[in-house]
Amino acid sequence: AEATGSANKDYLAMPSVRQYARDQGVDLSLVTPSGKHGQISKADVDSYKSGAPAASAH
Amino acid sequence: MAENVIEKDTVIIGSGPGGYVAAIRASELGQSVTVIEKSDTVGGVCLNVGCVPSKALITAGHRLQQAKDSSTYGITTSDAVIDFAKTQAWKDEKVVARMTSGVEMLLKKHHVELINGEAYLDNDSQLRVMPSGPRQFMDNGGGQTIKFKNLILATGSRPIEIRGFKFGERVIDSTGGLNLPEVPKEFVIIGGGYVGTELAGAYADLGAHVTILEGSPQIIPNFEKDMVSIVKKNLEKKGVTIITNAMAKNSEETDNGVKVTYEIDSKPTTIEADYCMVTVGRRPNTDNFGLEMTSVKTTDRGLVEVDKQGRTSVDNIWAIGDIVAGPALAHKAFFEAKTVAGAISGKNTENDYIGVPAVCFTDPELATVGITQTEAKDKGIEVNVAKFPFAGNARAVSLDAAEGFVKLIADKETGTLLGGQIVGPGASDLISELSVAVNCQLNAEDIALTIHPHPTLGEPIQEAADILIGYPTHI
Amino acid sequence: MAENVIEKDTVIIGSGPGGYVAAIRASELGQSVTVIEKSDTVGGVCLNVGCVPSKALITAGHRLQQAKDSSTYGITTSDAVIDFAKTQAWKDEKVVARMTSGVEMLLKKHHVELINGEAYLDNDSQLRVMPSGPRQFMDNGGGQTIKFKNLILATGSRPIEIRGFKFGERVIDSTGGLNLPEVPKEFVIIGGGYVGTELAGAYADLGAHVTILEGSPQIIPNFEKDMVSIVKKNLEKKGVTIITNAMAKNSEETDNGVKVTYEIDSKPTTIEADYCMVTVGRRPNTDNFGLEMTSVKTTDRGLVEVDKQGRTSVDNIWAIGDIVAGPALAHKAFFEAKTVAGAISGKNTENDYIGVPAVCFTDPELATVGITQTEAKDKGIEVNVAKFPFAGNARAVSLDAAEGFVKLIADKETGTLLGGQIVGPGASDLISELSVAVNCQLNAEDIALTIHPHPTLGEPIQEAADILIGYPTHI
Ligand SMILES: Cc1cc2nc3c(=O)[nH]c(=O)nc-3n(C[C@H](O)[C@H](O)[C@H](O)COP(=O)(O)OP(=O)(O)OC[C@H]3O[C@@H](n4cnc5c(N)ncnc54)[C@H](O)[C@@H]3O)c2cc1C
Ligand SMILES: Cc1cc2nc3c(=O)[nH]c(=O)nc-3n(C[C@H](O)[C@H](O)[C@H](O)COP(=O)(O)OP(=O)(O)OC[C@H]3O[C@@H](n4cnc5c(N)ncnc54)[C@H](O)[C@@H]3O)c2cc1C
Repeated sequence: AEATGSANKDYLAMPSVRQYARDQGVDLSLVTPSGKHGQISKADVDSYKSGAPAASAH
Repeated sequence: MAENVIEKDTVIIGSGPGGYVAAIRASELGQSVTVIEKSDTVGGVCLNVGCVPSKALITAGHRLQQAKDSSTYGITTSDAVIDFAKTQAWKDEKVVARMTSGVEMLLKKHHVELINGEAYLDNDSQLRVMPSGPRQFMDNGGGQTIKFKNLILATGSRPIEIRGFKFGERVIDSTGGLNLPEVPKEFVIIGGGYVGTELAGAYADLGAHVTILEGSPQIIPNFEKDMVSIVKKNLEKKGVTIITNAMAKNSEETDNGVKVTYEIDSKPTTIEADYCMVTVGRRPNTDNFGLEMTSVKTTDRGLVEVDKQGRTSVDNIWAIGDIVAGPALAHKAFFEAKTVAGAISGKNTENDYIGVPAVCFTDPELATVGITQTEAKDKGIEVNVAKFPFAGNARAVSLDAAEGFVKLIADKETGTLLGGQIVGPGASDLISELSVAVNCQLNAEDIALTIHPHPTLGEPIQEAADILIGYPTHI
Repeated sequence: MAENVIEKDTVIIGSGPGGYVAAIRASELGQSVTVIEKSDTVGGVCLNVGCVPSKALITAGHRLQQAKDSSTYGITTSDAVIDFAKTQAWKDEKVVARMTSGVEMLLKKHHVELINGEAYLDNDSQLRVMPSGPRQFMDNGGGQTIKFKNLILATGSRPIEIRGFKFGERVIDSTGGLNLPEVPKEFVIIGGGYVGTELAGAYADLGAHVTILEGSPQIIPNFEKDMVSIVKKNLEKKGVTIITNAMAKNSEETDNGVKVTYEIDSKPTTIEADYCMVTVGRRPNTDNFGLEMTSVKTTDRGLVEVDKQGRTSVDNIWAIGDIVAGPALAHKAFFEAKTVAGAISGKNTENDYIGVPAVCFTDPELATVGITQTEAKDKGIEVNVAKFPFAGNARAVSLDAAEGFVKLIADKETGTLLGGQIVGPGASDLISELSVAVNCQLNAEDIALTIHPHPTLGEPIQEAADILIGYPTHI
């Protein structure tokens, strides 16, 4: 049977953030995550784009 | 023959889960859409002869069993009798027709043009539609030529026929199996994949003695052994005979039945049955509508090669559903359909899902999303695995359905949920939460810290997450 | 009387969902734990006379109805008969006893000391345990004095008695309602909250004529009107008489029944019944075990005041479950139990959940998490609301259970999911996904882009999310 899953370990992001990154032309593997477990947020994508350091985890 | 060429914007071949959802989404995104469907009804395999009718028969089987025996609860029942013609009429009229006419209405509502006919490709930008089915409305024999701006291929798949088992009156495919005029006394099913096994359970519930002949050592081989063994035990309790490592050799139709010969270790055995259903797999419909006239590339397995957006090797031709790689499932087709519709409309959509859930409507149900423990091992991913049994779940016990478990697979280092499997009551509905967990790349801790209501079948998911974070609760 | 004081580390009063889960988690975190329970069995209201037995009766009611009529599927059944004593025995032995003995084993496994007795507080650091129940094992009449380092109050709640309806043989509380020796012919239920309405449905299924007397204009008032109206219709189809805006005035026990008088607009009516169950609410057990001897502060509603960690106004006394603010539900108690166990063990745990899901096991089931449309309006939060009906869901149709809908509430600006409500088949199991969505603060787009398997009851959630992102699919 076909494999039904992959294990993406390059970065962690929600589907909406993955879509946002594509819209912004940002490669998520270059973005510094701010989420506790390494989740990349939309804000992280924005920070990366504007060259600012990633928002710190809270 | 009049060479009367019509020009169309976005053309879709096939109105199955891939085709009709692509049509709806593309229309919502501003495309002018034409769907070509050769069959009399829309909805493809899934609605007409797949997902939907199979689940109706499974329901009827459950209800018959429940009507026959509810003694656990102190209920005495006298004989329950099934009139299978009525069951079939319910399935056809109240379930299948309701869903297909619903889809037809949706297409209308979205101003999708529906052409009833069979499409043949001429080249990378043109096809012809040949009349087909009873609702023929094109009477120029040679077909109507259509030039398209974008073309989405969603032609689906069809059952594989094997040597020695030519489909006929008594040797049938899954479509035949769904439309039997009576409940067979003896029913042989060749191929214990999910389609064969689901229908084995349904017909056993409905009163048939079912024999499954499976070539590999295990039925439903895309699920792990510890899950399938529970289903196997239940099938045997229903009286199903499961014969694994069996090679189906040939069949012989008799006056009112069929003789089926199979071999184990080259030793032949012949059994007699009323019907023999062959469900050994399906092949993509890529060889029967002129695809070879285009520059669209296919793999050696006959699948259409596409990129992350669903684009084929021809820039304005796209492909979705059973004819592209990945599990041949309706919801995978839904997703790809939305992606392609977006891509055609200039959006940055991508088939970037992390896991496609898969469900098998056995007793109890099986469901999976993301990777399994075995796949993690094969891929060299270090994981933590947690298993919580429904036996420890109050809701399952109160339903007298406490067989099975939830298994969660998390990355060992980070705790990210990479996969989950469920065998047990409500598995088909519970798996969605795990699909969210895996596709949103949630952490085991996120699930452990999310309140799951009590008493519900969803609690074992939280319990398994509790185990993963090191603090088991009800185990 | 020998003043024999024992010193204990962490003491918990009550072994309900709050108490026993706190015990397990505290033990896992290295605490030495003692649970004091006055009742003969562990598990509290929930396992003994609440969540669990009620669900068993509901199951039995469903099974009886199914055994009586499955004609939709072409199945003819003859009379199904229920032996209610057997039903009760199944509920008590196979469901309740199984779960309570499971919890007892869990406590043992986690080396939790269980003392069977009734606790009375002496002051902020000391309590006495008085013997109670048949398993008395302390024979010093005045009780055993215990000095505790930490104390967790988990004493739960009890039914409210109202004027004119003194509990007796024919006027009963929910515990009596769960343990009736026979299915009443006429059953009056005062209070159409979730407890009353769940049991109304169960007993109607089991053959009773049920009358609900509800003081407010709507039964199950914590769910929205569009959801409850579906349940109401179904109750009426079962033959339940629902009388709203009705003030229960008084009761009079007769030889083999009870006369119940209620008023609507001050006009009295008297009805006769075999039993009258009063389920108008519950009050916290904070007035009956010496809490007033401590400095623990309570509210005017008798709830214990606690901070985000569950700490009372006394530093080493904590409180969880039905005696603190928030919905009186078992899974809220579970969560608070884990938080307190963590806090005592020096962890930075907090009751920081965003939404506590709530479920009502009616036909169809009701479930909610986070805010409703009405609450958003009241709070002045601008939201988008999407509703998808089960009528458009193939799985629901194939189960002949296509009533109801999923409703999602998202922040208008950001799309963050703030709440979700489900009325329909499997609502109790489907709500967990929405609890994840709300508590993990997912976006509607995350749910829309997560593949939900087909055909399952979970799909309407994705469909509603599709609506929220502006691209409805099957609607
Ligand atoms: C018995 C059975 C049970 C199943 N159960 C499930 C299940 O529970 N869950 C699940 O996810 N999946 C299930 N599947 C699989 C599911 O049905 C398929 O994955 C799904 O239908 C694929 O969708 P599709 O759009 O790719 O193609 P299809 O559904 O195969 O639709 C293709 C359509 O294209 C039309 N077509 C083909 N060629 C042409 C042409 N040249 N011109 C015009 N029209 C054409 C066909 O008539 C057809 O309507 C089941 C399948 C079977 C057989
Ligand atoms: C009919 C019914 C149905 C319900 N259905 C559901 C449902 O489906 N889902 C849901 O989430 N909730 C349901 N509930 C509510 C649920 O049962 C309560 O929220 C839950 O039990 C509260 O847990 P707790 O630990 O706070 O207290 P309790 O469960 O009330 O436990 C308190 C325990 O403390 C003991 N105790 C009290 N005082 C003392 C003392 N001084 N010394 C020693 N022991 C003492 C009591 O004997 C008891 O065992 C239902 C309730 C009822 C009545």
